[in-house]
Amino acid sequence: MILRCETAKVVEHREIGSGYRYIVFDTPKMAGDMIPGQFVHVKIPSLEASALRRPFSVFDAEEGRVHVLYKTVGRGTAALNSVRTGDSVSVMGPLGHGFPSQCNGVALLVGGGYGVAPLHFLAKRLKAAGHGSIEVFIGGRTKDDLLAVDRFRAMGVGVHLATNDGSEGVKGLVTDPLDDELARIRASDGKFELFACGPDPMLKAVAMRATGTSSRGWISMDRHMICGVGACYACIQKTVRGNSRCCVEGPVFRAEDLVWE
Amino acid sequence: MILRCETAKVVEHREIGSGYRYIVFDTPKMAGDMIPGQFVHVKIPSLEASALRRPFSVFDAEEGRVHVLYKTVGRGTAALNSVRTGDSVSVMGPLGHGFPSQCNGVALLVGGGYGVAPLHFLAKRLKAAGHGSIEVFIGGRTKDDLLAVDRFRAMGVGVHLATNDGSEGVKGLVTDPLDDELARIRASDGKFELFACGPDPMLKAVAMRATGTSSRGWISMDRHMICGVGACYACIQKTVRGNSRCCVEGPVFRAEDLVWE
Amino acid sequence: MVDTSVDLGGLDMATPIATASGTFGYGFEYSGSMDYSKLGAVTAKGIRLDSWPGNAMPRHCEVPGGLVNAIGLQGTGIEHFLDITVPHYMSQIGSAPPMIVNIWGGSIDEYSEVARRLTEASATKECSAIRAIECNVSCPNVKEGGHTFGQDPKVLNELVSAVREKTNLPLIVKLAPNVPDIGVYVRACEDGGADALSMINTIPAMVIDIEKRRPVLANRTGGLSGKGVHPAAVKIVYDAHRVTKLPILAMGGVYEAKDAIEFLLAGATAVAVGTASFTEPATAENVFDGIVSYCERHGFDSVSQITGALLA
Amino acid sequence: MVDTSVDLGGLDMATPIATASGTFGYGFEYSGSMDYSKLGAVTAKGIRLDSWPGNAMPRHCEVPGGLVNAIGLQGTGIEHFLDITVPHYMSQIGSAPPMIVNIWGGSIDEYSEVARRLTEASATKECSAIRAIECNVSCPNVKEGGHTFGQDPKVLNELVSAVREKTNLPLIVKLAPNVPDIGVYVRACEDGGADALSMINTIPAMVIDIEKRRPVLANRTGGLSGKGVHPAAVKIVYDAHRVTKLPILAMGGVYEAKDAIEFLLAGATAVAVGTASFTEPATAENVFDGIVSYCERHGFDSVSQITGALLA
Ligand SMILES: Cc1cc2nc3c(=O)[nH]c(=O)nc-3n(C[C@H](O)[C@H](O)[C@H](O)COP(=O)(O)OP(=O)(O)OC[C@H]3O[C@@H](n4cnc5c(N)ncnc54)[C@H](O)[C@@H]3O)c2cc1C
Ligand SMILES: Cc1cc2nc3c(=O)[nH]c(=O)nc-3n(C[C@H](O)[C@H](O)[C@H](O)COP(=O)(O)OP(=O)(O)OC[C@H]3O[C@@H](n4cnc5c(N)ncnc54)[C@H](O)[C@@H]3O)c2cc1C
Ligand SMILES: Cc1cc2nc3c(=O)[nH]c(=O)nc-3n(C[C@H](O)[C@H](O)[C@H](O)COP(=O)(O)O)c2cc1C
Ligand SMILES: Cc1cc2nc3c(=O)[nH]c(=O)nc-3n(C[C@H](O)[C@H](O)[C@H](O)COP(=O)(O)O)c2cc1C
Ligand code: FES
Ligand code: FES
Repeated sequence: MILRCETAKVVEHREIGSGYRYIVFDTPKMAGDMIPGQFVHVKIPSLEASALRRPFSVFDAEEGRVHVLYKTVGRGTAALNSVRTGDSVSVMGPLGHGFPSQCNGVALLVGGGYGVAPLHFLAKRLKAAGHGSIEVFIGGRTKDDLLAVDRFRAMGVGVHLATNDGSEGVKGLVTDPLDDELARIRASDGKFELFACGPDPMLKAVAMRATGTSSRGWISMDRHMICGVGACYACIQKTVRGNSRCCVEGPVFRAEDLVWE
Repeated sequence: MILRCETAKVVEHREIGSGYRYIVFDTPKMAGDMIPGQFVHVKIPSLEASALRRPFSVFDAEEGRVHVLYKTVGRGTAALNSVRTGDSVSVMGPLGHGFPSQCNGVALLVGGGYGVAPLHFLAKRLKAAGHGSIEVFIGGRTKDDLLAVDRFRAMGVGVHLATNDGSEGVKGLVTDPLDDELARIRASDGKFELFACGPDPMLKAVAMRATGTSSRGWISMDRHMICGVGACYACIQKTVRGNSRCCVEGPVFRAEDLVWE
Repeated sequence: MVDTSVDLGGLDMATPIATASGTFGYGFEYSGSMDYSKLGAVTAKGIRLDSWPGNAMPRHCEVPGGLVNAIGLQGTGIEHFLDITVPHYMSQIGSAPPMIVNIWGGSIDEYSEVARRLTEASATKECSAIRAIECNVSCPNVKEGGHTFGQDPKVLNELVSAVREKTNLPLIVKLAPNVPDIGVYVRACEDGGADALSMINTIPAMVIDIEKRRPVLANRTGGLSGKGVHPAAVKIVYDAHRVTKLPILAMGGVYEAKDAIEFLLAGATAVAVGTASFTEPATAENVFDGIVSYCERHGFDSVSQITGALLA
Repeated sequence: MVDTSVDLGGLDMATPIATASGTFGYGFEYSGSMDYSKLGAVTAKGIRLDSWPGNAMPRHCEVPGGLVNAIGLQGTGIEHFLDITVPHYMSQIGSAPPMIVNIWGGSIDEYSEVARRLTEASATKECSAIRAIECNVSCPNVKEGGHTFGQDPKVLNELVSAVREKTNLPLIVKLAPNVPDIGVYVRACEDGGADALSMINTIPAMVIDIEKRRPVLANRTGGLSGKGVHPAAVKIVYDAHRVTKLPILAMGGVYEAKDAIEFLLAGATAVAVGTASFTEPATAENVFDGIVSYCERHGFDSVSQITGALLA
């Protein structure tokens, strides 16, 4: 894997529900190297020269293109909104340590909000590798935050939804349907691995369900970044090895390595 | 005259020859107060919040609108290029000390580059006030820098042109045709007043032709500004009264008051 | 209703917003383009005993995030200031906000004498707007005065003591940002009898025209102000507030209410708007409105409750 | 052909462009995304004797014109640095540029010991990339070290002298910007036997989240870097150059060739790219190319001719 900084043409960019957008970059040099869980670091064109890049997980990578699903939360993502098809954007990647490419037992993917992005890419790759049993658990405040549901269904992945307000799926936390599934698997002495990406409390809850068991948990951490390549030490997550950089030692960590504060 | 800060809609904006543009602001509150030689201070929308305003002479003011003719020279004027009809722009004005509203004898207007802007407004007002004899002398490096020539002609003003490269009018300095005219007037014992706006060397040359004579010279100085209202003391021109602020004591000064370095 | 009044070391301000010296002329230049009722004070441009020509042109240069200036304290001297300028300010602005007069000089005696005359004049009707003195000991742009007195804590202390003797007006001392430890200077002011502190003055800076191979400013160097200096200013105010009970008038890159509230939370009692006014004369008004709505949103009855109200 | 080599107090640099400590990791992290042949040196992240965890999160905040950071000098200690990091750098980067090692510590002894071990190691093949030491006496983000040694000229002089005794590598001392008079610190370094100076480190700064009423950074305060600090940095380099013959490695807001050339004209011998690399890893390359074309355009045969070449 070679780190690259590519000037990418935007080939698609559209809204996909309230507050979320989908953007596709033409990045022939890096797209083929992408592993699920890795991310790209994007220079937002209309921000001033001193503005930092913004990191985004890879939602999909195929045919020389990198797909990103993003939520507009601040000035950077707001500025990204106004990028148009045909515009050039500087994209760095592949970055970070992704998910493993295989899975032992049922793959349980747990995501919240834009956290489904790397899980989508992961599900696709596991499917392509012939891995049969994949269940995805998607949570959100309301049904608008449940993303890519159709894409998962189209892949033939079992989809379980939960919303805080009950506007779709189970009313409650995404761990509710997850715990039901875990109970089922345990009852049948099945094997599983957990893959999670989303807000910290969700990640912690998922990690707790993996640590101390024989099953592995893979947790993708979202930490505020500067460089994205391991050079600045801004993006720290406490782990059993000390202060680890999410951008190179992560974003995907083994659940049992994480130290929660 | 009350200083105002108006949110103005752009009602017209177009290129008028290489490097020059014409923009019209809808400023019903200030337009009627404008005096030739005064200027507006414009906040350029797409620049960052900390960018300073840019000052522009009033080319014309009528029917609640302020007209500006500008040259693209740096990042502010470049950013102004991309303002579109219908956009809102914050405009401050009327600012500065303009030309007198009457003239004793032949009005000799001498301008270079965008310096014709206040002279155009002046000619229009003098005409409206019934002043008959107005001659305008317009100089530039090349014929592309000779602006608003047709507008002056349409008003019935005598137009004299000079370019450094001889691509239009007299080959030489604008003071060449001016000196011919001065000789003619002096020969007939006529009276005249000089009104000038343009690059410093031109202004100095014109000022020299007024000082020490019984004729008055009115020189509009272009000094790099911050506030435009007399509050910062950035825009200094040496005068017989000491360091004067171009934005309030000028931009129009009496020729004999100016001290040249 | 939020109580917006604050007490800046004896200067009663109806709102916590002032204008910063040198960026708002003598208080009247912006009349017409702003609502003065939202200003708790205006600070006049630096004044000394005699008139002073200031520096040669060019005197400023726009830079990313702000401005580098070397105006050099041009001014007409105290006489003209008291006879003409202040009365003009009072007549131009209906119910004119109290004026803080920023002073400087080439010697401690000069500072003292200017302070004495201001104090005397402030008792007259024509100059009754004069309500506080701000000693500028931190202007980077004039060799003969300003920062030479502010760099050495001992000299600073002498200066403040001397001025203190000559005035019963609230005495504010304006400090420079380019120091390793603001505490040392704060103590020098406290010991000298200052009533309040203001900070920051501009940060010494320089811009070079690489094509001409010359400094852009005629004075070669200048002072950096504006948006970009704000995080540095907040730090200095925070440090100063931790070591003194003196109220602080904070300035440096205030463009919106958020910037001012950061200063208040860091420990400022009032906030001055400087460079931002040049781009948007309504900045002070907007900042005031934003502070009031912040108080409402956060349940503060008075602006003064925000001062130093960082949570632990 | 322009001669781009410069001599930074005994450190031979093939180009006048270095990377700034803490903004370029240990030199290898950006491999693949840039052309190392245009770098005259890389500066490693601050290293001390033992490993150090750095500050809590969050460690940075974007601000207009740059960045406020309080990384807090996280690092693995000299042992790991010499055994693993430097050899890795040398193997990862074909014809690796010379490395300047930025050091810090909690005591003068610690600085000296780190310097001694670096010097020793630099003689070995595995660590032969180590070619200079940069003493960081100006990090605003760690109480125990860094700026405590740089604030007092006497202590600074002792530190430099002590380190000097332990090393024959080119010794660069990195100074803080927040001082009234850089000359005092320059002399302390000169007298202590420094070979070169580097400046500026970040400017102490603070950002407050007004909704949470808490500092944004876990460390409360941090250091400001990036575009916005450039005019302040140029002034400091200019001031330093006027009082010393020591070569200066200048940094602070270099984003394009123009910024670097300002530093050179102000008196710098070489220039480091810091925060800009985060946004655009190719900054150093672009700056190098721009300097070469500037030399051609202005008739300079060598980059070193630009140093201090302001016209009168
Ligand atoms: C490895 C990684 C992968 C990511 N993948 C995606 C993705 O696929 N889709 C997506 O929409 N977003 C993703 N993010 C988050 C995304 O980077 C941030 O939302 C974005 O940088 C915010 O920029 P902004 O300028 O809009 O917000 P800002 O104005 O910078 O900030 C808005 C708010 O968001 C916070 N914030 C900013 N950056 C981050 C961050 N990186 N992590 C947490 N909080 C932050 C700020 O502190 C602030 O409170 C990812 C982040 C990381 C680290
Ligand atoms: C009273 C007054 C009236 C003016 N009227 C007009 C007008 O009618 N039409 C017009 O096109 N321009 C006019 N100007 C000049 C105009 O304000 C500048 O061209 C403009 O501000 C440049 O902005 P910029 O960001 O494009 O250039 P910048 O990037 O700021 O600067 C480009 C170059 O121009 C110089 N410069 C910037 N501002 C000025 C200035 N005000 N005077 C001299 N040099 C400057 C800079 O030093 C630099 O070298 C007037 C200026 C004044 C003071
Ligand atoms: C053009 C200009 C002139 C100034 N003149 C003075 C002055 O006369 N006296 C003074 O104490 N400070 C002066 N200052 C400093 C400001 O009062 C203020 O301290 C500084 O600009 C920081 O605030 P800001 O970033 O909001 O502008 C001046 C600043 C500018 C930009
Ligand atoms: C994230 C970050 C980490 C830094 N770490 C160090 C460090 O370890 N040692 C040091 O001397 N300077 C450190 N600095 C300061 C830089 O080397 C440089 O002096 C400063 O950032 C100014 O340059 P710039 O504006 O180009 O970034 C750090 C700066 C940043 C932004
Ligand atoms: S973002 Fe720089 S080390 Fe991770
Ligand atoms: S531009 Fe401020 S006084 Fe003229």
